[in-house]
Amino acid sequence: MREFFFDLTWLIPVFPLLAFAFIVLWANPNRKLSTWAAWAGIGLSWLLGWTIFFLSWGDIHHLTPPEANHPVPLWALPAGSGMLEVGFQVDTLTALMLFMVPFVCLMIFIYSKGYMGYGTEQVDPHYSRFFAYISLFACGMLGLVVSDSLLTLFIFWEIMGLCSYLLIGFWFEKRYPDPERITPKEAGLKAFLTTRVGDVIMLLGILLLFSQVGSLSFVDLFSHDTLHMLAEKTVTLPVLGTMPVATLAALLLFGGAMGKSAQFPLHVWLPDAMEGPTPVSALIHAATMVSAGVYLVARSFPLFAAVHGGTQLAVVAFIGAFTALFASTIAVAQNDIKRGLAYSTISQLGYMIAALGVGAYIAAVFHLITHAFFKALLFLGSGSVIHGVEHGHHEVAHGHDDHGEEAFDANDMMNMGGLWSKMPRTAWTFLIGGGALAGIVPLAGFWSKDEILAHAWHGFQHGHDLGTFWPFFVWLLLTLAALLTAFYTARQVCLTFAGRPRTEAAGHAHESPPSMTWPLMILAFFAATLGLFGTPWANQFHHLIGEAFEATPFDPFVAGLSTALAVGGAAVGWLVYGRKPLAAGDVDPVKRWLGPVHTVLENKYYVDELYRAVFIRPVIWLAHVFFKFDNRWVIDPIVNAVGRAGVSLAKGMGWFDLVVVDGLVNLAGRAGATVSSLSDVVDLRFVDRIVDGVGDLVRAGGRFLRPIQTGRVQNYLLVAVLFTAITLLGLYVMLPVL
Amino acid sequence: MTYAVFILFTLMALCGGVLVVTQRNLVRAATALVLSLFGVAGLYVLLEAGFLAAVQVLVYIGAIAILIIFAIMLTRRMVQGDESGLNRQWGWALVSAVVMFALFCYVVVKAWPLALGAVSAPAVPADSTEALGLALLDWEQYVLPFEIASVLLLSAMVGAVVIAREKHDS
Amino acid sequence: MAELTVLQALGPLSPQLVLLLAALLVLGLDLAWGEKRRGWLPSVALLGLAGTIVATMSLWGRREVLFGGVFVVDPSAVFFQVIAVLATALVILMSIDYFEGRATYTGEFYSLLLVASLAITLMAGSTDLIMVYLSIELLSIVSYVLTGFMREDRRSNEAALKYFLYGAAASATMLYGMSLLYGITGSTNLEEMAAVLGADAGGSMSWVVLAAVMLLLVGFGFKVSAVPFHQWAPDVYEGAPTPFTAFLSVASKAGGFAVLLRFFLTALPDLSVNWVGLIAALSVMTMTVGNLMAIFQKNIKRMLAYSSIAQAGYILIGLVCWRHTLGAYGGGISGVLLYLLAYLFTNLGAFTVVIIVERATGSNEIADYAGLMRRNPWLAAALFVFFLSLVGIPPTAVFVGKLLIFSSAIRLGYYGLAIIGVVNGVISMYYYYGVMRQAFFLPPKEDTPIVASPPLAVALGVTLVMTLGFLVFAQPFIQLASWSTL
Amino acid sequence: MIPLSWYVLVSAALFCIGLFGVLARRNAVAILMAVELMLNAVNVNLVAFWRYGEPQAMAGQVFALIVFTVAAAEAAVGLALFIAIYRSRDTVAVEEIDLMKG
Repeated sequence: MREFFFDLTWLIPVFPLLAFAFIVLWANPNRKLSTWAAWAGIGLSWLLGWTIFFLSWGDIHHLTPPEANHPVPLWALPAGSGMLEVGFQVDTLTALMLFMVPFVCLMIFIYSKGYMGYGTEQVDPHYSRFFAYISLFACGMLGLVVSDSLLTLFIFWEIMGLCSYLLIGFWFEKRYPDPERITPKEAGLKAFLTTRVGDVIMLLGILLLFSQVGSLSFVDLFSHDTLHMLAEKTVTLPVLGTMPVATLAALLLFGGAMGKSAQFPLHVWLPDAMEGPTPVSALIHAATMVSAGVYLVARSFPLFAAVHGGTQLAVVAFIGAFTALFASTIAVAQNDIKRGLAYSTISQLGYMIAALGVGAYIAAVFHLITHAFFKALLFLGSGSVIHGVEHGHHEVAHGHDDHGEEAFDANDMMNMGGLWSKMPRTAWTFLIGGGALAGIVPLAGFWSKDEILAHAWHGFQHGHDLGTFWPFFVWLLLTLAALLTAFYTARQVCLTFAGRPRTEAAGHAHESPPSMTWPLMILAFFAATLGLFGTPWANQFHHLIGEAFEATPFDPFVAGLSTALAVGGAAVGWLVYGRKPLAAGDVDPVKRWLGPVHTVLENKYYVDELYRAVFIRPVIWLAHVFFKFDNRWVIDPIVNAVGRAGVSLAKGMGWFDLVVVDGLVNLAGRAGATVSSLSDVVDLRFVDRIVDGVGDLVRAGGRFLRPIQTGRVQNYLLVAVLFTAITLLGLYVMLPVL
Repeated sequence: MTYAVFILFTLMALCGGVLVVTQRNLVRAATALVLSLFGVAGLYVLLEAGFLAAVQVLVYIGAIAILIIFAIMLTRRMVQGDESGLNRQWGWALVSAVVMFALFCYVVVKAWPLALGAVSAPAVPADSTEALGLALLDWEQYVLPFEIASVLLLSAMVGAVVIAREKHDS
Repeated sequence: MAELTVLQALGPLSPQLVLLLAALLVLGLDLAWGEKRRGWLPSVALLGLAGTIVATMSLWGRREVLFGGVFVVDPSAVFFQVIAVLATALVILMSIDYFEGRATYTGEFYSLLLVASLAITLMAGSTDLIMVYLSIELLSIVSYVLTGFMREDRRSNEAALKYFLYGAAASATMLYGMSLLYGITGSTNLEEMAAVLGADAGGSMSWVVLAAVMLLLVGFGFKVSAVPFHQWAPDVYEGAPTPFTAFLSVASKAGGFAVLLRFFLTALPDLSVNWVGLIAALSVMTMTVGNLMAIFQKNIKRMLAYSSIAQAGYILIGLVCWRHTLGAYGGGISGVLLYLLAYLFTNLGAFTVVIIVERATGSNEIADYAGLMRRNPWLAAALFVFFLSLVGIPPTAVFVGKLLIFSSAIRLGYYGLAIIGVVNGVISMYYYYGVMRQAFFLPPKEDTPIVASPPLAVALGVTLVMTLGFLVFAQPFIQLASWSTL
Repeated sequence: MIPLSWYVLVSAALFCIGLFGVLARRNAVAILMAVELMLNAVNVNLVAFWRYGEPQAMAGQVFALIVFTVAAAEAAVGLALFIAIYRSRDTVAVEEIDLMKG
């Protein structure tokens, strides 16, 4: 019975894939059929996923890692004498992910029907396409969790990357009157490019592992002998020096995780990913995309832990803890409800990553699961709010001749307020989600977050592989972040729901349709209760994930402190925003108190701007230099040079003068102009620039070469002959040395 | 004596060659090509490859040179132009040809010394033409290239016809 | 006894014989049938190719030395035969409607295409300089003709002229290198050459060998379009009839690689210090220049030409890592083979889309891909998939090749090559994205839907399925490549 | 007998003359003639190496014969191409044939 279902695991990603294919091939014109196909696909995955989860729950010892992972090869790629097997496996981590991913996806899918306006006048023109894309997205994530090798994992990883591009840019025709504001199309591109940076690093890690081990299957990679070998063997790299292969590989893989899980400094794409439809944000933030990065680190945790006290874990701990605090400070100053949540996601992901860094494996996975539920809830809730306000705005606009259509931003919390009575179901579910995020006892987030803090504190108190500094560092930063988290959550809840409506649109908001509120209520139930499975006294998660990992003892100090901070933070939030809710036109009190600091936070520490100044601007500048150089100097170089070779020396001198001196003068002028224009970096747009800047440089390279392609075949031959002659000459000069 | 003959043929081949690449008038260039090919045929004789020399005279000079002259006639307006026969990059072409020649000389002299003394080589079998024929038909030698060469000629023929035939409009 | 020998020798040669017969048959039927039944000729040619595949199957995994060492049959030769035949079959499918109203003499086109395919199968098994030269020339001469096949088209015959002049000079240069090699080793057979060169302990021959290798590289580099011997390619690709451009970009290139691998790994393995660095340098130049130049192109055939040049650069990394074949985890040579196969499906697929669009719009300008999504979403999606594969995004076909090649580079410590390769992959996204932007985001110039004719649809389907499901469907070839110990 | 290197040097000279012609002549027919010079240079090499190597083994001569064949085929195709191009543009000056570039 159990074996039977386990052997069917590979079907889990296939169902949504079939739904995708079905919608694309047949159902596209029919919205109803598309909806049902997508629902059926993810629904079947959910049923099978939960079957497998509960079967493993019943007999967890059968699944203790790593020997009993039961990878089942579906096909193989023999390469030399090594094998690249492609298959699936079920172990406790997979089973746990199968509990969370398909269920949360299902909720989001159901919610999407209402959100995309099914059956209303405002139905999205690409309604069916949306369901096709999210099905493929779900397929990517589900495939990723059932993979038995890094190769398959990477394949699904990239499928997800692709879908994120398609989905974030789903409203690719959207333009804003404000040219500074990023459009969905640009946001999609930014997400794709930024995560791609991580992916390239990760690919190098995969290649490194493959070249060292000759296999990419988890069982082979994480076997005792392999890990030992990887930890013993060292590589020497320029700049970085000598390090064990395991460390290097782990760091490279972590590069991929940083991109996907939006860790500093690759976090910049995630807030802009809010440009996508809200269900997509929920998918990306909760169930799929960003979890993938944490999942990757959790999955390859044995590799990270292979070298005791190695740099890799310190890096992971630092990046995670720093990101957690960094993002939570930004979240305090965001007025866009979704952006606030986005920074909260980055921060929570930082928790998980930091937890993995200090070895709190169980706590990290636990937090991954609980976070998925309450963050999906919060996103869907915010979507419901936005949906409500937008509809209210439409009603108002109908009465008032469409004035100010463009200027109104339904995402801005300053345009909300007083929605508690208008949207009661959304409101109380959002409150539960917020409570879970803030870590209020006994909601889910409290237990998982507490476990992370307790583990770090324990490491500090009782010693750790990494010494005592890193655990303390992690504990301190995460505790501070917890305070901020509670504060900004309370701020959000109050700004959105408390008081009176600050705009007419908010005043006319209505509760969303049942297909949207039901998923909220179901998720709220889980967000409230899930933590009880991981209480320190009866830690079922520990039991499930594997008793191989050390349990974290309950620490009343940590629990007490974090509870106090959570309640305190929330209380402060309520005092500032809830006791006397803001009225229309009021300035955010925090903004008054913090002054310039608030501006910095509002602008996200100017990281985007920094990137522009440090990476983009120089690239553009170089490109300009290149262009200039090239225009003057290399047009038809060979032909020109040949032509010139015949003319007199005097003429040649004139030519030298013309080209070199003139070129230098121009170059200097250009450089001066560039430096002077460096001051207005801020007005340049990130995405345009990253594409155009890098592109310009690359194009300049191409342009440099292009005049050689004269269209005259004898020029081509001359190039070949000259190359041959020069190479031969060079080789003959060097040959006696060699 | 052999030296004198060698030098004669060499001069024929090289001077012919130089004329081929410098003569503006294509008909003269083609004539020079024939001269050069004769020189090369003479070198074959010196090298005791009589059959190849014969083939050179009959096939090469007979066929290729005629073919080329034929083409010149077809495109004859070129011949009367006033412009130079060389293109704009001839200077670089000269440089690279000279550099290549220098490189080759260096390599050749390093590998095969310029010894003027007693040079000997194994005797050529009396029936070398027959041996050549046998080699081309021998199952263990070059029958495959021989057959492929005929495929090549056939394809070239078909191709040339396809490309060069007058436009036939239906 | 004698007859038996003949049969024994002809057995392993049966794919070539079938191809030759098919070529002659098409030529003969073209003359015999006249205008009316000419439509059947592609089917005859395809039938011949099917026969060739059957004959090739019988050689699966065999190793034979034929004609006293002039020609061999071994897994890698068989692999290249498969590539040649598959490419030819797909190209025939792509050409069926292409020449309508563009050229007469289609019978000759198919016949000569089969001869080109024959030439590639010969290149794959040649182990004697004479055969190497002859088979390269057979391919070249047929290619000149096929490039200039649309005689009334100025671009077509300009392309043919350039191809011819470049090819003639390059092959004469290569031939000079071959003559030097023959002179220094006293043999034209690659194995015997390797023995002589291996015995040359003092390295006294290395001066000549180096010159010869460099000259040979001119010819081989011309065939695989490696920088700086690549410059003919964009012009020729642009001007040639599009189906034949597709053939040049995959099959002809594969043939070049067949010869390159055979020559370097059979004749020169012991001189590796001398040529590996050279190949690595060529590889870096080829990748980088190809990708940089592709960015500028406004004509999709030219863009694909440069992209194809860049791909040759990646493949050359595999040759650099040739030592990786023995006793290790995939890599080098099997990587090259699988890369070429993956590239075959991907690039022929891309060219199929190009042909479909060309037939509908009469243009190859990238600007005319605007709104392709609206005019035929299938085409746009397929092109997207092919481009993903060309970039090397999993799970598409070329990813497999890149994985094998780059991982062997890393294993052998060529970190620089691997990183340059990966970075180049990122650069290449830029110009593929340019086409995708047109296809998906810009409005179409006209609204008429684009329809693919049945043969083109078949070609598109096959290439699409193979590009997406390479890991699954290419299992037998993957197996074959892993046997290759070339 | 004449030393082998003399022949090889003559051949190298002939080859480089041909190379120059290929790179420098304007007229396509002239370029083809220069290519013929290069091929002849190769043949001089092949025959000389055959003579001074092992005259019993005919590899060099066979190779030379094959080169003849290929040269003939190449000339035929080349001239056909020239005629086609001349028809459409009235010129065979290679420099002027640069419709496609960049």
